[in-house]
Amino acid sequence: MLDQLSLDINGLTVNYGAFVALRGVTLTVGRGEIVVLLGANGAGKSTLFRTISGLQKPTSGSITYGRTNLVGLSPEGIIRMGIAQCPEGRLLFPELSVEKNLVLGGYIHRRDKGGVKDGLEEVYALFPILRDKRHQAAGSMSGGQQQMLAIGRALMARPKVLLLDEPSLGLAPLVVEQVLEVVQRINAAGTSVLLAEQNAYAALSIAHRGYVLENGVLTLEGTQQALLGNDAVRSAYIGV
Amino acid sequence: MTSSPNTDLLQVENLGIAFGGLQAVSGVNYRVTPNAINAVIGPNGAGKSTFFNLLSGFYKPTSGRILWRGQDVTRVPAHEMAKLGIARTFQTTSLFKELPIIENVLLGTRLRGRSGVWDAILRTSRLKREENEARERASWALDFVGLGPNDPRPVAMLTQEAQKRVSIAIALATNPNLVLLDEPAAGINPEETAGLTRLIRKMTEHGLTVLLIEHKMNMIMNLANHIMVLHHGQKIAEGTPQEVQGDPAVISAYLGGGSRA
Amino acid sequence: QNVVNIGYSGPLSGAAAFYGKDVQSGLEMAVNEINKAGGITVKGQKYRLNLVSLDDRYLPNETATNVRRLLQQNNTPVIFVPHAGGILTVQAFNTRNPEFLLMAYSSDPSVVSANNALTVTLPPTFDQYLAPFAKTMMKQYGKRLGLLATTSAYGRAWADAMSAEWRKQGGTVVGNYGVDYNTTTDYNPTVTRALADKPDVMLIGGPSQPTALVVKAAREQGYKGGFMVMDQAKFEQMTAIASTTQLNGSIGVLPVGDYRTAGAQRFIKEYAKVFDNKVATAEPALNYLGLYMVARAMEIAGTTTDASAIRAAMPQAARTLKASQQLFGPASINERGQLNSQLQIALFRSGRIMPLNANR
Amino acid sequence: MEFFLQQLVNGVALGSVYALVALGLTLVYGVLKIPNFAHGALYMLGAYLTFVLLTQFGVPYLLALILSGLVLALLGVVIERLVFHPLRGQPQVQAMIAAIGLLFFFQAGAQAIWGPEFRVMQSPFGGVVSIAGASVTVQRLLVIAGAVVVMLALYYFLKRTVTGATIEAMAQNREGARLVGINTDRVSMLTFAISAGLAAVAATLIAPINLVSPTMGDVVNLKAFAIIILGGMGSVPGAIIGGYLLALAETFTAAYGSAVGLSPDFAEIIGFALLVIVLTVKPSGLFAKGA
Amino acid sequence: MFTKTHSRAALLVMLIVAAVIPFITKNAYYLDVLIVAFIWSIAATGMNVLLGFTGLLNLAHAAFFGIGAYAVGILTFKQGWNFWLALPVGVVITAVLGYLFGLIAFRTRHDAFAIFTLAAGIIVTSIIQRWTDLTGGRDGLNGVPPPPPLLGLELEGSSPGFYYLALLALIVALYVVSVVVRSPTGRSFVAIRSNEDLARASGINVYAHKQRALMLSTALAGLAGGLYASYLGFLGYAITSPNQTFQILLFVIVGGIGTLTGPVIGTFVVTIALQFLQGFQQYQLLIFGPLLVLLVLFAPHGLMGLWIRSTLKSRRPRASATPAPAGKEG
Ligand SMILES: Nc1ncnc2c1ncn2[C@@H]1O[C@H](COP(=O)(O)OP(=O)(O)OP(=O)(O)O)[C@@H](O)[C@H]1O
Ligand SMILES: Nc1ncnc2c1ncn2[C@@H]1O[C@H](COP(=O)(O)OP(=O)(O)OP(=O)(O)O)[C@@H](O)[C@H]1O
Ligand SMILES: [Mg+2]
Ligand SMILES: [Mg+2]
Repeated sequence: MLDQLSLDINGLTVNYGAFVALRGVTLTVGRGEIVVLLGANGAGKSTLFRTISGLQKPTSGSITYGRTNLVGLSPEGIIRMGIAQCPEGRLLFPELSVEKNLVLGGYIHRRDKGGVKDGLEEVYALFPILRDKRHQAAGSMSGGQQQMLAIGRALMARPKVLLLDEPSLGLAPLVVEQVLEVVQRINAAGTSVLLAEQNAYAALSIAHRGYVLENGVLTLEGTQQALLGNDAVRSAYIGV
Repeated sequence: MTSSPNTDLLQVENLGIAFGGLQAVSGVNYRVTPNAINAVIGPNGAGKSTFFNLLSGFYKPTSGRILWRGQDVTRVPAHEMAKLGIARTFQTTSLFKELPIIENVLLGTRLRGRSGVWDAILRTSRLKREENEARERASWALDFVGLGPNDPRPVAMLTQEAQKRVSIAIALATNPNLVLLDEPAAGINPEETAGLTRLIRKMTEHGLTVLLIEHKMNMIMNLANHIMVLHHGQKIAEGTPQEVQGDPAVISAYLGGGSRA
Repeated sequence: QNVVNIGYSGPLSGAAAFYGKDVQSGLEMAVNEINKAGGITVKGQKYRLNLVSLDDRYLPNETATNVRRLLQQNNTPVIFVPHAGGILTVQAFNTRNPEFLLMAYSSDPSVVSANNALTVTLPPTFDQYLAPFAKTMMKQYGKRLGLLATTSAYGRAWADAMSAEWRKQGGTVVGNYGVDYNTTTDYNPTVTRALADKPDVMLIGGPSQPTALVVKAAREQGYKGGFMVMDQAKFEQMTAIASTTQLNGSIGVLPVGDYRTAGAQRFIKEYAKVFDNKVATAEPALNYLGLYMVARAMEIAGTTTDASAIRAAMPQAARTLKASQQLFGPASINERGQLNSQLQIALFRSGRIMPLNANR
Repeated sequence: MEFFLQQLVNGVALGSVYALVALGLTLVYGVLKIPNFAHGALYMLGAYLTFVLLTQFGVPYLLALILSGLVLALLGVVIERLVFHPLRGQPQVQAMIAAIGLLFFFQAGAQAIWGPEFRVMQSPFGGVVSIAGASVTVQRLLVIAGAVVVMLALYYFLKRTVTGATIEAMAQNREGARLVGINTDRVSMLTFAISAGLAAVAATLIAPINLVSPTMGDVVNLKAFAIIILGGMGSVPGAIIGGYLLALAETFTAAYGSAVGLSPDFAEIIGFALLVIVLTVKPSGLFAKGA
Repeated sequence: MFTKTHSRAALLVMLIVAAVIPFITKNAYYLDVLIVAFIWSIAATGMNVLLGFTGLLNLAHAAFFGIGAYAVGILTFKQGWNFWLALPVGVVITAVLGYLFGLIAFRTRHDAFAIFTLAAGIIVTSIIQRWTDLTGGRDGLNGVPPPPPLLGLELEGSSPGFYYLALLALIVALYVVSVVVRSPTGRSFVAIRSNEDLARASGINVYAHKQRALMLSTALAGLAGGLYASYLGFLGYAITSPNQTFQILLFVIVGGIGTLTGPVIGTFVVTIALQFLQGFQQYQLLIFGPLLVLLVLFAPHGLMGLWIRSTLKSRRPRASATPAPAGKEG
């Protein structure tokens, strides 16, 4: 875990035109942590993720990874720093085979042929269904299968920080369980994780810490225990 | 609830479809319980959405029959199915993105209209009558789902939850008997899910029949009267939530042992 | 100083631009020469000529618009149009207010048969070539004729007329394989097909360069017979593509440079000088001639505006052109408004072009 | 037999050129979703460039072929940057109009520089060889061989290299491609470069058989569109097979059409007739992927 | 809402200006340019019904324009019919052929549809080229008679009479399109453009509505073609070619796709711009080409889009990138 650094977001503000999607968000993903980001629809979770990955330019604020400022870097540059994302909506390559999707997930390591191969084996071990369907076009798989592929593709980049934007969306309960287990395993192997979830209980149960985002503003921050015990969190995100 | 042939709404016999080599749905026999909340669950890729696409006329089955009120509707095209009284929503929220709410819902009323190009050119009374009826129906549907008609923004700018409600309103505007909802609660939070649950209950209170795909087990187990479980395109179980929940085949294929969901 | 505007509407862009530019060059050269020599003198007044050119992309509707523009904005008493569609469209209104003289450059017979009172047609109709072409070639190569002309209206008419003439002289037509010389990517398939009928003589023709490609393709496939080259194609341009050996045995129109008249020789030299060594063909030559006749007719009629009077003076203008302006020999204009420019036919033989006398 | 063979060679040579042009178009159209109506103009510019290299600089033919391909590739990059890149995300018709604007510009530009008249490009491979009784020009053999080499190379590049896969990946999901670290701007440029380069190579190969003029690309362009639809959009093998299919259909219509009452000039539209028939029977094209 | 009243006002001003022009000038060239622009405006409006409102790019549009032109030309010239009978019959013929065309064309979707129509258009052109007995083939038809005088008004050539006839036809076309796109039928067109699957699920017979849109579109093309034939007096196959379709497409896009007045404005702007550029002769496209590119780069929604956007900006700080489709009511 020596090459682990922390991801620090400071006073981040993001606008869509005149609309302020994020306002002064400050948040940290420490080395080796699993951090959960809770928030209702439209709270700005995906916006935050997109901004970290360089798909969206912030209006102000900073994002630093170790000593490097990520603001202004291209998405390519950011993924090279070791920050990979499994995005909302999956953004797969629907007409390419499952395996090609995964291989492209390892695009930044393309010179390391053996490494990419090992990565493939690891992903197939995590999601055996992907191995069965590896020659099928990604777009013709079911929603859940595609979600697994999207996670697998992000893992192929061998990230140091993994951003997971609602990975359980549309997944069967059994698979949600698997996915969260996988997240824990990845984390145990040394990857920090920032996880956005609607499924707050499940997410908090594997997380170290968490934040609550409402209308673009961070309103709450705490450890797993603190958040699980918080009444507001319980009523808004866990359900009774 | 007993179902005699004339109270039957929708029934399928030996329904199946194959994509190339893949049998996405196969040999499914199923009868929708009228005026109740019916659910279809199953692992990802089980064939649930495909099953809906068959029922709503989007896919043509490669085997079996679909009966609507006792009549064979297996080959009826999608828009005719809607006219018969089967409305649906899509797994990824599907809307007329650049149009405002009211226009979206008005389009749902279109199937009851008979007016055409000439009515428009000649401004016939039929056109005006239909237009009024359509607006009434649309505002009823919006009211039903709890939205106001006056938001001029394109629906693409609304929240996920509002978009889901709009898509249900479009379905309701077609004046259906049976509503197929494909994962209506995906991507919305527990609070909103509760609201949606209430909305679905209200639909059956109004005499509608609901057929629902969902992965949120809390919701399904609370809401559904009857559940069918699909796995690899085949029906592996069917019954009340209690029955299904305890079925070992369902547990091993879908629910798993944990309680995180 | 007084100025007379002369109008021109032709294709200056698009696929037919090379043709429109050729015509325009001829007109431009005449205008420049006349102006350099002090312009024209009408009723004692000196006038300078000014050519106003508009692009119609070969589209009749654009021609109509252009012509109205020339009339309204430029008061042109005379307008040159070099394609049948445009000419026919314009003939619908050139005799009405405001009248103007239409200088038509098209060998399409319907231009002449329209009997338009204010049209002068510059090129000869192609029928004068039929009999001598057929006679010469049948005698030298044999009786089997294959048709491989371009599919334009002009090309079809040519092919039909030649078939009739050929049969009349006792030959047989063994195949008709018209192709569009403007759009075809590769002539080989059609040439191969046409050769499979074993023709002795082939009728070919369209724009010069594609026509030369057809010659080349046929020779490369071992064809030994003769070619009758329609008048649209010019030997002087074809030689840039097909070798003289390949061209041997072709009959066609005598290149402008091969007329021994002083006018032709001077024209060729001047044209090459002005237009960067471009080869002058009958296109610029006849339009050059046409413009000189217009200028002369204005002087004779004593008006630069009255189209009817200018038209009436045209026959006399043709007769009284200076020798240096008579390119092909003494020109005349017949009662149907057609220029007889005395074009001659020629045979390619042993790498040389030999004039033949076309007139019966 | 000799006749048949002769026609077969004719058809295969023409098909090679069609396939190369269609390949470039299918990359940009199928992959970047840009209906590049200026593709035929790039083809035309490629021919002029070779013409200039041959006649004014005395560059040998094969070298001119490569140079012309490279310069056009560069031009492809320039138009991608200046025109199509900024239009990203706009409806397709916008790109189509921009492409038509480019077409006008290039055509008028070529006419302004080189004049409207036909130009002749002499190839050093002027000979004729006899194969089983059919006489075939060496240039035609060169067309076939050149096209096959280029196509094999391209196929290998697209299907077997990761860089090739990035082209397809970006086509299907630009943001997804950026998220895995693909520089999508570079891939767009690369796609245009390959496309324009292919057009130039095709034009250079065919020009000695035909003529060079500002409008020489028009017909080929329309046919290339027919080919890529016939072959299934964006499909590389589809474009190749479609190209040969169309050329053979044209050739054999010219050769045997008269037996069934089709005049040879029908060959020029047989492709479009074929397209209409194919799409009537199979609306997604001959080799469309999926259902 | 304001865009609607604005465009109504703009339309009214344009109409008044158009109506008085023949009183200001008798210049046959100006009238000619305007008449031709009126005629192409009708054709562009027809293309817009399909492209702008229904989302279907029919690249055989000029072929239908040509069919209308040849129908009226042949009926009046060869059959001796009266223009006033031949014109509506020509429109009906075009619409019926449009319907038959749709039977096959709508089996395809998206890009395949566009290219299918392109190919079909090329075939129509070549049929017209080859069916010499009927169409005059490559020679074309010369001598299509002008409409007979009406109420003592001369309708020949670039006369004020024909000017008003063309203007009236354009007004009728715009009226029809404006009421249809606002009607449930027109709304269904927009639904198809926006989301075909959802339209289907909502019970809209997508195929039937595409057919209606196509018939309306081709009928307008036929009307424009019929006027063109009797205006010009000469018919050649070139007017049916893909190049003409692209030109009409240009009109629609320059003006603004999916707006009522956009295609008309586009037609006028392009036509007049091209007349101005005539002075550059063969260099005109050297200027026009880049102008087009600049237009789509900086006014991607056409001139109307530019205008709507600027009015939106002045009303609301957050302008949306897409112009409101005219098919909707506020
Ligand atoms: N491209 C955009 N243009 C304008 N507004 C946008 C855009 N993308 C998102 N928004 C708005 O920004 C806000 C935050 O959106 P975001 O997608 O980040 O929320 P989220 O928390 O991820 O929600 P969800 O749970 O639905 O995924 C929402 O109100 C949304 O409507
Ligand atoms: N059009 C199609 N072509 C080929 N295969 C398809 C097609 N549609 C669905 N499939 C396949 O059919 C199977 C069932 O898919 P379906 O979308 O019905 O699953 P689902 O039960 O809805 O899953 P999820 O819960 O993940 O949405 C999957 O394996 C999928 O890959
Ligand atoms: Mg989100
Ligand atoms: Mg599904």
